[in-house]
Amino acid sequence: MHDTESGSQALRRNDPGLHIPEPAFRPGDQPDFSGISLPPAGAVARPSVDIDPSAIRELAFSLIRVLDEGGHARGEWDPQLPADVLIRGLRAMMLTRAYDQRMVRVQRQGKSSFYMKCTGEEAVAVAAALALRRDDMCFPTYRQQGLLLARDWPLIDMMNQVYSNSGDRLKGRQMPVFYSSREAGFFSISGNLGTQYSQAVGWAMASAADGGSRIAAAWIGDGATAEGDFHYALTFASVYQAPVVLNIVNNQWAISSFAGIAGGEQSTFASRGIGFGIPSLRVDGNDFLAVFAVTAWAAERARAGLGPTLIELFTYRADGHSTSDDPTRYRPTTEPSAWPLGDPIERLRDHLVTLGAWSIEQHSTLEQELAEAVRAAGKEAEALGTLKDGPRIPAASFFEQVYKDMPPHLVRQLRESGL
Amino acid sequence: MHDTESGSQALRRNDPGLHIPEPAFRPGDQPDFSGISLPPAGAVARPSVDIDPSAIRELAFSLIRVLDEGGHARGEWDPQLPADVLIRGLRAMMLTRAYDQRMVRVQRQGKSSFYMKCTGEEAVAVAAALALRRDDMCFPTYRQQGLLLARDWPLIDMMNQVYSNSGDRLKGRQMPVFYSSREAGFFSISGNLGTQYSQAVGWAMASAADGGSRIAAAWIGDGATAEGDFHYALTFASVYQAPVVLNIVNNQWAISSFAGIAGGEQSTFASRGIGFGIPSLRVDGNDFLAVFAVTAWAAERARAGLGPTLIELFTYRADGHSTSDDPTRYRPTTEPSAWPLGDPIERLRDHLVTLGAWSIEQHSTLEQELAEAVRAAGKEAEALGTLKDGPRIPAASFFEQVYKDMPPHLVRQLRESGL
Amino acid sequence: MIEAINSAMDVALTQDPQVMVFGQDVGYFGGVFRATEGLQRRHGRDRVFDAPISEGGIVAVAVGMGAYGKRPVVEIQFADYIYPATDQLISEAARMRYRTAGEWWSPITVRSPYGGGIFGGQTHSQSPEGIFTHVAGLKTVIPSNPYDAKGLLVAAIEDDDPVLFFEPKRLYNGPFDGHHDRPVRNWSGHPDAQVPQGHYRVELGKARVMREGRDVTVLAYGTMVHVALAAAEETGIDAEILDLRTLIPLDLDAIVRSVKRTGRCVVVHEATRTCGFGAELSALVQEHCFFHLEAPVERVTGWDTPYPHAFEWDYFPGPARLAAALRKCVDT
Amino acid sequence: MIEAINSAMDVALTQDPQVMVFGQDVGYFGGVFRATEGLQRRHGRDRVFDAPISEGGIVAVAVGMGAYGKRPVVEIQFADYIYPATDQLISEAARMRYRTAGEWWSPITVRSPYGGGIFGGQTHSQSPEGIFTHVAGLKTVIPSNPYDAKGLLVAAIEDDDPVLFFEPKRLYNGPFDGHHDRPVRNWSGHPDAQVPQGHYRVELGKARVMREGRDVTVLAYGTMVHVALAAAEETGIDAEILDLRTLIPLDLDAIVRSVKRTGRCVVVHEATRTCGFGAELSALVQEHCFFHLEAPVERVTGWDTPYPHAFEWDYFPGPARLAAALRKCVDT
Ligand SMILES: Cc1ncc(C[n+]2csc(CCOP(=O)(O)OP(=O)(O)O)c2C)c(N)n1
Ligand SMILES: Cc1ncc(C[n+]2csc(CCOP(=O)(O)OP(=O)(O)O)c2C)c(N)n1
Ligand SMILES: [Mg+2]
Ligand SMILES: [Mg+2]
Repeated sequence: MHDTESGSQALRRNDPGLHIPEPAFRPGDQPDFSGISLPPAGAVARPSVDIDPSAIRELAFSLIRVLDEGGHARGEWDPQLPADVLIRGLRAMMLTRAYDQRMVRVQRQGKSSFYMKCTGEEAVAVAAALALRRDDMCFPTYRQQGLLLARDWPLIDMMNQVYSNSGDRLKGRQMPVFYSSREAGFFSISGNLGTQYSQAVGWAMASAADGGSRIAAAWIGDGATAEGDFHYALTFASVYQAPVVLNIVNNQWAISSFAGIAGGEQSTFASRGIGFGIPSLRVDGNDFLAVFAVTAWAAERARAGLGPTLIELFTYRADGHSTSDDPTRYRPTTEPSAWPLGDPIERLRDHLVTLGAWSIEQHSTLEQELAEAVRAAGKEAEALGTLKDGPRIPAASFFEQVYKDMPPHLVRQLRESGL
Repeated sequence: MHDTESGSQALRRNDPGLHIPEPAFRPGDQPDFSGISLPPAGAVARPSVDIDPSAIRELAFSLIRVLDEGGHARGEWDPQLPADVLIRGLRAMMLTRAYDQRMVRVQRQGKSSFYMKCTGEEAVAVAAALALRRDDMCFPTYRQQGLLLARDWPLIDMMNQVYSNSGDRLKGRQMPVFYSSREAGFFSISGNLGTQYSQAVGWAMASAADGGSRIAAAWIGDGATAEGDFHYALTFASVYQAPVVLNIVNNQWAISSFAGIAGGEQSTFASRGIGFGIPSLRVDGNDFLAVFAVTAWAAERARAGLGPTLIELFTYRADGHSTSDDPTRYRPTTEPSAWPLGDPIERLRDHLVTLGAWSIEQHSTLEQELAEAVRAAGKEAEALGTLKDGPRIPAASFFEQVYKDMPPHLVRQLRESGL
Repeated sequence: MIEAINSAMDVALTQDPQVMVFGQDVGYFGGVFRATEGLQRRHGRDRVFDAPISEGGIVAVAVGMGAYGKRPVVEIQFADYIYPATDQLISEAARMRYRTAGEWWSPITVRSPYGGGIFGGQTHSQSPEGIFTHVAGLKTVIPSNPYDAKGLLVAAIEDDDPVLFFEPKRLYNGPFDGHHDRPVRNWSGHPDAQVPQGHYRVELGKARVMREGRDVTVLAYGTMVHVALAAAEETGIDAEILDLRTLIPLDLDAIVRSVKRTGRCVVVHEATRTCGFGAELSALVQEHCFFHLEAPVERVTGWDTPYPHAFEWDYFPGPARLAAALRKCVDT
Repeated sequence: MIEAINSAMDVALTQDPQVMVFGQDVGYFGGVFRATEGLQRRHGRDRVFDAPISEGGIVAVAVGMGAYGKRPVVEIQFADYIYPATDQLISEAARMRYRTAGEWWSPITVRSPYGGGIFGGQTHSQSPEGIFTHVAGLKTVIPSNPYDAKGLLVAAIEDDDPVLFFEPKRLYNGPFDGHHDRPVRNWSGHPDAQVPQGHYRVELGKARVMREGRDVTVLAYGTMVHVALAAAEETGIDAEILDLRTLIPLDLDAIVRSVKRTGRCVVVHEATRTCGFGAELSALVQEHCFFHLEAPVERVTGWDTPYPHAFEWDYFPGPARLAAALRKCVDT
């Protein structure tokens, strides 16, 4: 990962041949992140939303943090949220984690084909969801299930998708976790990395053309920033000053490749925005308050017609890439626990406790409650079938909606299929 | 075009709807570039080649200039070239212009299908060619014919290509100006914008892997920076620290679209490199000395294993996009002459005169000499045929080299064709 | 024909406020082929505008606008430059309705000049339709005359599925029949060049019989329709010539009806042969008309090479090549 | 089969210092399907390495390396993700030799797992070969067993033209015949799984007769070869089964020889039907064997829809569907 001091440790070549970036630690190594210099919480100033982007380029090399080690909120970026909002956020993050846990378990039982957790990254989606309006349009990747949960989308609807069962609104067509919910302002997740990023800009352009106040927000992984769509998104957002919040979730890993393989060794991901004149912020992605604050800042800019903002969420993928992955093959088992920016749920919990608005007892009660809610929803969903057993949508349905109306050749093929 | 003061005039939105960039002047307007603040020649310091890229980000927003209005070379970037090298450069630029003029004329006569000039941009290619080694590999666009001429590539070979005649090494397969010369280290020009940029990085990676000292240089237009290949090039160059000089020729126009449609309104093109930790320089592209100096600086970095450099050449497309274009439809007729950075040939000529190494008489003698050389080569080439008349390569040849060996289906088709 | 295309967009922009038109050089300038001339002036800068040189971005942004509720019409300056947009077309636009079970869709139209005949060499002459006709979820339309061009383009824009609209650039200014050595003809006076001013549609998915005949069926589209007409006239062979107009969805009924009657079929296109759309046509004809066929289905196509600049007329499947195929087919 | 593919790259890296292997997760990790396992350790970090998630960039950089004189072998993690590389493949790699009249060429190999059968849904199951077989200048190779996989991959790497090497991912670990409800078999003991350690090549452009027969010719490749063998066995129909192995250049002679003998032909692939490679095969067969054909050429293919996650086995052209087509064909 890139040093947070503006590029001062950008790697200098020493090998005579081709430079191949390598992560700091591999299996067997003792991970030690003490070399990363993290600015203290509260250290970074909060500019006004209409500041000239060229005046705040340094924000792309810094790290906006609000919650300090003692659980206190510090500095100008503190969004000063009422406790009930914080608890809503905490709850949504905890629900996300509980949901992830169960969905991995049922996958292991063979009831679904696949699953992807967002463990350690819950604040990225949940804090953003609370900072955006309910009708702002989200263009997520597969690791922002927290958006749906923070928008109170029914668990069972998500589970039905994961199970491809008879209740699956997507009719069993998509792999697990490729949710879509127009009602929740949650755009259909694509299997092709990056495509949603540039689409979000188009959506935002359309909203601007309508003079509307709805804005778009998009997420992309550190790894996927190398795709052309990332470049298209920044280019079009800059040219047309689209009202869009462009988030980069730098969780340090892209399956087995560390962020250096996406260019994270030579500069920060946030700094990609500088060349487009897009205000670019770097934020502690495990700090609920900081994520909320920068999202709100960016959303305000967008809504005021001041154009796009790029946000790098500096976080850590605490678990495997997916149920198909075994991260111990390429990084030390202890790396997640050595990660210096902590766990977003614990950090917000501690903050609430420090505020006197929450207790450890309340926390574990809620934990149980959520686990129970997930279990109950799971049962309901399984009654509608799983990939393995139970009711299914009629197979013939998969010939539908290739086009609005079924064209003659598909009518013929459906007949031929005997379905 | 973007103001050269670091972003201070970056356009702020005022329209409530979608922001559509518009150039400052349209046909009928009186172009007035007095608003552009140009740093005086010699004002920008020259860092050592091994400087940390993060220490020189401002160079992406400045403008490196050497030749002042009086024809004197100023400041640290003055490459202090001996007069004979300057005269070589002047000669190559003048030859390029003379060549362009004739090739447009023969196109108008119907002897070829198409042509593209580089009028006003001759320094971009010629100064670079002289600053690079002869065996460095160039990945040009269609407006760097000056590279070939500066490398003393035979005029007649280029003309044969333009005519698609019996002497055309490319066997009449390519449209005019899509030259290719392995011997001259001039990579095959692609009709698909941008593709050469990322290929150049691959070539440079290969050279680095071999521990070789050959470097690559690539050119792309301001408009084409919006393509994915631009992003791929910067990403891979940064990740693998490839020995490549990445040039952006910002000639203010992409056919009828001004640079603002490529994102030039919100930031400089040079600044695109900052987000990749690539040293990024902005240079007066009509200043032969400045272009030479920055290219030499970048080449030295690359050869020393210090990685890529991005260079924005700030210039002006003084003529139409191609013989198919009529620029008076979208910009004032007087815009080229109002352009404040002058003509690269005149500026170098005046410098040489100021140095006492050249005279107006010598200049016009050389001009005539070159026109004559072009005419002579043209006659020779036309004797080998033009698109309209004269000898041709056998048509059957166009079935060859689709693959290394002709596969059975092409053998069948060739037979079927009766050619 | 270029005026008809312009008029289609003009009508669409006028009737539906959700229509937006953009692409390289399409705004102030009106497009390098003048297809969008005057549209920005008439409909405003935020409905007709220039786009960056980024075909992938153009289509991506159109998909996003479509998700919002717009009806984007984008221009890819030459079909040869559509490849950077392949991912957004195939992985996104084509599958949006399907993968969301109808929650979202991509009502976008991608216009692009295709085909040779203007000495454009390998990067200004391609006919890539066969790549996209393989993709479930995309529609592909290719007009052959001004009347159809306008009616089909209006229908394409109004269609709620993504439509690729390939325009035979060699037909922009006249009905070119492949006789490149004869004087250039323009559209004036041509019966299919009577283009009504206002709104009309030519339904997608319907072929048109351009010439009735009994000896052999010719399946053509775009420029090749005119080549086919010329070849029929010059050979005196009584060919039935179908202008397919829409490749996907295909009017198979019309094809089968004709081939069952003639018992012979020649397929013609400018694209390279192998895996071109002609392969599909040939396969379909033999699947559906096998016992009526008296000779193998012939394919007359561009050769399996890039389009060679100087040998354009050796590459182009002109009337002579088609005539030879017709003769061979009817003589079998 | 995955070990055979690994071995091919190992051999190539060992024998030719110009070979470089890269792609997403292929370095330290050894690839998500383990195809490059151990190669970085054995051949060094600057010859086997991870690449950014940028298929366009990966192929672009490979083209540039090829121009330099390297012989790059790149992995596209799933064939479904090849589309961002379309432009570099079609406009650049495929035409480099042609447009430079031999000054430069693209000796690159693009490996990519393709096909369904692993519940990968629409973005981990596609078979896009038909898009690339339309492109003059590209070669396309698809192995069906470990022995061929190694020999063909070595040949592809050593080939001086750009080769797309699609690997049937469902065959990586065993000879899958479409009977998804039966116990999974692995390759051990299979005659085509005896893979010699060292260097050998299986020549590109040569089909292999997997089963001789008199009743009908089945043209298959990849996973479908095994489905075809199963269908022949289960129906008792004496089918001659050809494993095409290389789609471009195609071994048309072998096809024509067989079909002329059997008089019947069924084409099978997993890709969507319309404009799939089967269309070309069908067209070629009827062009070259018209007077020997006693029934229409049948196509058994994936349906013209995206690959539906939960209905994988209704989509997959398994032995039952092939059997029905065989019966229909021989009964005609
Ligand atoms: C176009 C494309 N290429 C490759 C893949 C395979 N793939 C799926 S996820 C992934 C890693 C993505 O990493 P990152 O963007 O950092 O997101 P994260 O998984 O860390 O959230 C890869 C390579 C894909 N889905 N799409
Ligand atoms: C991929 C692609 N898209 C579009 C075009 C059509 N086209 C040719 S040149 C050009 C303008 C390029 O402008 P710029 O990059 O600024 O270069 P300049 O002509 O100014 O040197 C366009 C749009 C193309 N050749 N390739
Ligand atoms: Mg990541
Ligand atoms: Mg330009």
